[in-house]
Amino acid sequence: MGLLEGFAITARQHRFFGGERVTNEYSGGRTRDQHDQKEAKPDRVHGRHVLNRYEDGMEKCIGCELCAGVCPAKCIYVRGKDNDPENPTSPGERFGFVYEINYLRCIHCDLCVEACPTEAITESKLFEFSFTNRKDAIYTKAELVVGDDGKPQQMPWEDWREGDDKNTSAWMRATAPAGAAEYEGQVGWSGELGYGVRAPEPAQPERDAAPKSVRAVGR
Amino acid sequence: MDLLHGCPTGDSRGQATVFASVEQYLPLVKKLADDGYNMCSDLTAVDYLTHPGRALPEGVEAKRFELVVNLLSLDDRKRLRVRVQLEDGQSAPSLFDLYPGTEAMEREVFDMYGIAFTNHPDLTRILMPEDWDGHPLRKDYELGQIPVQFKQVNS
Amino acid sequence: MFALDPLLTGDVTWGDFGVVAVKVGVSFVVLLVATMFMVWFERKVIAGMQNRIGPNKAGPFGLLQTLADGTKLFFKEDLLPERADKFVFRLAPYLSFVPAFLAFCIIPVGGDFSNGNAGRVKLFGHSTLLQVADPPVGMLLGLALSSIAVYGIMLAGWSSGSKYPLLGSVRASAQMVSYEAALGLSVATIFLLAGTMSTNGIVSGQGSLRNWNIVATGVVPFVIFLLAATAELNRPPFDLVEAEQELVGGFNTEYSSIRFALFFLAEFMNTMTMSAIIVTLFLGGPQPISIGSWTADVHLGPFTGTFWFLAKVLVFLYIYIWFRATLPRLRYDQLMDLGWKILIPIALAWFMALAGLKVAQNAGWSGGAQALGMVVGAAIIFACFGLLRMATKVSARVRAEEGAMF
Amino acid sequence: MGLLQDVLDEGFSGIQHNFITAKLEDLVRWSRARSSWPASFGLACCAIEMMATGAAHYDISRFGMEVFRASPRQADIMIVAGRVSQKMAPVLRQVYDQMMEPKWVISMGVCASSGGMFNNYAIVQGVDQVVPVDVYAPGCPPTPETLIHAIETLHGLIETGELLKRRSASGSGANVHVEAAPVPAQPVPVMLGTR
Amino acid sequence: MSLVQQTNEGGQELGARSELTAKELLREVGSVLRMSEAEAAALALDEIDPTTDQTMIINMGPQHPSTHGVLRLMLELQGETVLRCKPIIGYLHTGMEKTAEQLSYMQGGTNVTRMDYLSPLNNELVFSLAVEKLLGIEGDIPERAVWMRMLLSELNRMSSHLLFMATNGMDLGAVSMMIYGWREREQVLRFFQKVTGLRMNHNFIRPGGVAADLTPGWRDDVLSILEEVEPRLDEYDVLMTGQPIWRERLQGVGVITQQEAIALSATGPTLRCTGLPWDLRRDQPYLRYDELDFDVIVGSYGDAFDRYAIRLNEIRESIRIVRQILERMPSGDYRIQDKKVTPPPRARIDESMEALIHHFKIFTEGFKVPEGEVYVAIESPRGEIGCYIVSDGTSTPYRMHMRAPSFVNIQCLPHMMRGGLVADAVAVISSVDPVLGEVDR
Repeated sequence: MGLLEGFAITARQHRFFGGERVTNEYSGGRTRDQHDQKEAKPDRVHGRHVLNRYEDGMEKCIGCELCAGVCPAKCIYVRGKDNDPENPTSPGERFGFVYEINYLRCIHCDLCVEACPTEAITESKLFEFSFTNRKDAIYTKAELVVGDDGKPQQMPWEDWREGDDKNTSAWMRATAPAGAAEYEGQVGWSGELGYGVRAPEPAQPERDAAPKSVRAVGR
Repeated sequence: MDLLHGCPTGDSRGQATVFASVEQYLPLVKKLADDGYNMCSDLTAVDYLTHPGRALPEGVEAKRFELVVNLLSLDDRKRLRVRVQLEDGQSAPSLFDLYPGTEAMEREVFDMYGIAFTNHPDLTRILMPEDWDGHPLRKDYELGQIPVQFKQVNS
Repeated sequence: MFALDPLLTGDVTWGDFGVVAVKVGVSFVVLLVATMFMVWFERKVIAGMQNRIGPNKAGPFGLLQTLADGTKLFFKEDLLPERADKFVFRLAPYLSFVPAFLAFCIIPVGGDFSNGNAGRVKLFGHSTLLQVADPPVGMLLGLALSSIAVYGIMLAGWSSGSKYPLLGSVRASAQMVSYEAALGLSVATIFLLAGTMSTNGIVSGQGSLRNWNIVATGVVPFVIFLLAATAELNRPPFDLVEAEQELVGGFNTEYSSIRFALFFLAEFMNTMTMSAIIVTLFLGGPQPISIGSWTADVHLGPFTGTFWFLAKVLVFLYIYIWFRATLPRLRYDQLMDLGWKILIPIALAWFMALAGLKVAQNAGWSGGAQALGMVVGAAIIFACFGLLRMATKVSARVRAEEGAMF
Repeated sequence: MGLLQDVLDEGFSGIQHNFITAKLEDLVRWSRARSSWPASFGLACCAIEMMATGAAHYDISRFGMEVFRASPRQADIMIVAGRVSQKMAPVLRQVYDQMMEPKWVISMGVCASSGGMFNNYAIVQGVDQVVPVDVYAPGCPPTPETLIHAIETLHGLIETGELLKRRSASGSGANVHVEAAPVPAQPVPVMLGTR
Repeated sequence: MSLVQQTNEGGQELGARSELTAKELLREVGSVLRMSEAEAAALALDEIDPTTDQTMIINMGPQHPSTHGVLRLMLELQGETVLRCKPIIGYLHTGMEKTAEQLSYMQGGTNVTRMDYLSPLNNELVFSLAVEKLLGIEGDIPERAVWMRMLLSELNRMSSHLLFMATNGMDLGAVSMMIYGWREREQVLRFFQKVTGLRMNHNFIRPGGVAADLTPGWRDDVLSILEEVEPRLDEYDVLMTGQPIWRERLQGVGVITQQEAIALSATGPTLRCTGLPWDLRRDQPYLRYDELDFDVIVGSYGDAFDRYAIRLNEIRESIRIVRQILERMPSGDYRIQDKKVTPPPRARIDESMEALIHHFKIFTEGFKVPEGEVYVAIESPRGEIGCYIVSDGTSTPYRMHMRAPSFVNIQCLPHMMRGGLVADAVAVISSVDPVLGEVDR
């Protein structure tokens, strides 16, 4: 009878009757307990930006303003400046002197990352942050640029967990941005990141490999 | 040049187009409705203020506004676009009696471009508040951008 | 057979008075606390049915969630809408809150019903019933109080001075009035069998599983009572009164702070009370499950009955939550149809059939004659049912022709 | 009487802490942080993620927040989820005014916080021009985890007592006038309007 | 002062019946039925005597739990019966068509994807198809990109319809259905997040192809979604479709005839529920839908239940389509190798000055699109979504207009609701499944 069959459906979702609890107990990092953890994020996730440096500490940004130009929300502000020849900030001729991102405007479309010719700006996996005032939301270069160990800086209003700072280069290394199959699996960068570099994704034959296993659905 | 019900036709990237003046507009659409174009899938307008020199077939005089009506024949699976040239301040007849579904679309065009439709049953603003000044999609209407906040601005 | 509380027979001493006071106090506190856990229970169970966790941050397992809700609401700003009828607006929450408590007074929440004890237990040296009061017209009092609760909801909606609450209160009054009848008719079958309206008496008569009224009255009145009670409680799928998707908040849209908390509590308290009434009426209240000579035994002294009572109530609370998790909400006219065209006729027919059977038994008819009477009765009922269906169909057609909805 | 005057001026918070009021205040803060019912103010994309936060995978009910109240009278937190158009702004303010004290606002998503990528005539450039905002959640839309972070940030502020009183509207939407100053030799942050 | 006068706020609102001209009434009740003005005037006075006005005008929205965002409906009620209804929109007007004129074709995806936020990939798809048609490269899109677009848009159709299942259940009071719908949708979103990096508003399908290739192991991911969703749909059937209360609530509610639906330009499930098998995927095929085997689901009564059942079965059809796509996904490029449209390969930037210049040009000013205008329509989960673009030869559209299915379908509401109850109104809104971001743009 149609009226009563539904009761079996709702009841059997319960853990005690063979159902499965799907909730991930992330609780904002305010009260930490053993359950409080983020779900593992896929590599390509667009999160908070970082400004990368070469392994020798030089900044990658050359102040070309491509990211600012391509941003649909116009939330990036860059001003370049000529390097001091004695004490250069970046290996090129110019460097990003002012670099600001307004996170109250950023839509995380990652066009800036695609546009950057030197892979200076990439995105970490961190998306758990919130602000109590507008000032915190405007990140300057001081906050965006990675530390000496190559790891992103952690602001008090951000909730970093294990793995969030890794693979910041994932979106760009996922695939060939030109969409040419022959370039798949090739990074095509002259300089390497110091920390959390992601190996490029494999080329198409591996991507399209036949399914190995399909998880049986617990019901 | 082919004529369809006395109106010049065109072809835009393989899509059939017919050009009508305001006077021809309603009779033309009536005939097209009889021809089997039983659905008006879209009605919109374009303001050609800053792009006057567009390609038009002979005999069609470019005016500031253009009313674009996309008709669809469900039986023949055909689409036809009617383009109507309008001066600023000129009003067009409403298609409401032929296609009641154009009611909201015409209101939207009125709201966004200020093109009035005669015989429209309820020509009021639809998207903007009633007391709004101006018609936002006109080319002479500013986007209304404000500067983005940064801590250190030099622009 | 009046099973009067032995405490109140003879002279009433200060000690007796003290026992009554303790009973009142304890039942007040227990009901309040139980309601709080009921809210928690509902949220947890429904979360479980939806693959979720439910509240778990306030206290261990979120047990104190309702305390947090209550405290927060208590310290929230209160509001009297300008267009409200001030006096009625203030009065309404109490009208729905107080009856919920009072109705609980007549419920035997425990007691020893074995060996003809009729629910008496020894407490502090006094022999007493484990219920606050046992008036001879107990169930009538219960029904009366549950209808008073309607006024709370109705007046709350009416006095708010805005439209959604008004619609909610109109729905409430119609809904409650219609289901009251079905509720009363199904209870009447029990009066017929038990021969008393005293709750204690009704429970005493349900010694073994075969005597439980759910079996003795033939299940149908129980089902009708369950449905009608759900409607009386405004529980889903009959929660039209506060249907959030339709009426925003229904009757309590304009209420905030402690007044809203009272409605909130009253709703859950009513659910508890109604579950308790169902258990009392149909499932033998505090009586243990016993089939023939076998009895499911737990030994908890004077509180054995309470254990059974709570276990049974819990089942019904779960059923109410299950309803909510599973069923879509009925529409207003469907609700009316269900009440007037299905529940009331069936309840009435069943009542008549049982009454006939009782008369036949009293008159000492033979088994064959009883069976024949049943068949004739059934035939008449079916004929009446057919006529009713025809009538509703014809009137539906007429209404459709006239283009009216009702 | 100093105490009386304090109470008359500031209500509960005017009472100096003694062991009763301190405990009571702790209890109130605790309960407000554990049971903040959101008003459903879903507008656009963010509303979808807000509902996803209430769904099984993220389950906002863990914080006692699954009670999305349709009636603003009973709600504590207004989550402005999505872009607020000029036509919607008066409604937003009205709903905010209909909410009872204490009340808090989370501006969810960049469109609500500053207009986001829609820097144009139709969108209010920051809801803090209309209502006082306590927490801003970035992202377009923020993921449910970001929203949970924002909610917990707010709960933290409530529980530590930083946010017990009504905030006055800051009026500091994106429309704040920033003086165009020449870039100094050393970057010095320009202070925006303070609260 | 009567309640009617208090809520009559002028202009866009529903007028009081006593002040109503026959013509206004004609629009509200009789436009599709081709009622004459005299008939409409008679109707105005027929049921209700304006002097003893017993009706009540009630505002549903713009903030109301069941209006799917910020739709505002003014309902004139007599008791609980809806006499007239007027949808008032614009509360989410975002100026996207104006914004589109500022963004280049390459950035445009970020804008259009936010219109119909429940099926962002379909929006990007129609925008990309229109731009490609203007560029004249619609035939040169690599096969893999085409099939990836189909895969993503079908998965998106699934997620959108799953959300409809959830909200429809919620609106009718089935709270668990709400959660179940979201639970399944979450699986699809997680796949999107894996591939595009974002859960919603992806900006992934772009003119010329798609932004990135699929992730390794995508077949497993997609298959596990399908394996999970398919049995769940049977659960929905038990929980909802077979539920007598559910059927009672939806059957015969919000009926629209085929003639009315065509006259009101309704598309998608709103048109198909009347029995007209009109699905652009089959009737005006785009991408490679003509090579796929799928059914167009139609209803026969035109009521809310048909619309529900169509969507439920369209999820099944989408699953069927996705299975076929899984088998046939070709390999190769996934963006057109046209230097003017696609940025050069990263590895070439360091070697070739020309590549660097192309890179800079594309990311600063975008690519130029030849003059012209096109209208391209595809089948989104809600109906025909059309993109009309006028190009003046620069790298930003001169005018971009979206024909939003919800915007048009919402006009059916007054006709569907007339004579129903308030509870039916809720069911009707939810069965049309409008997305307000798309309605107001």
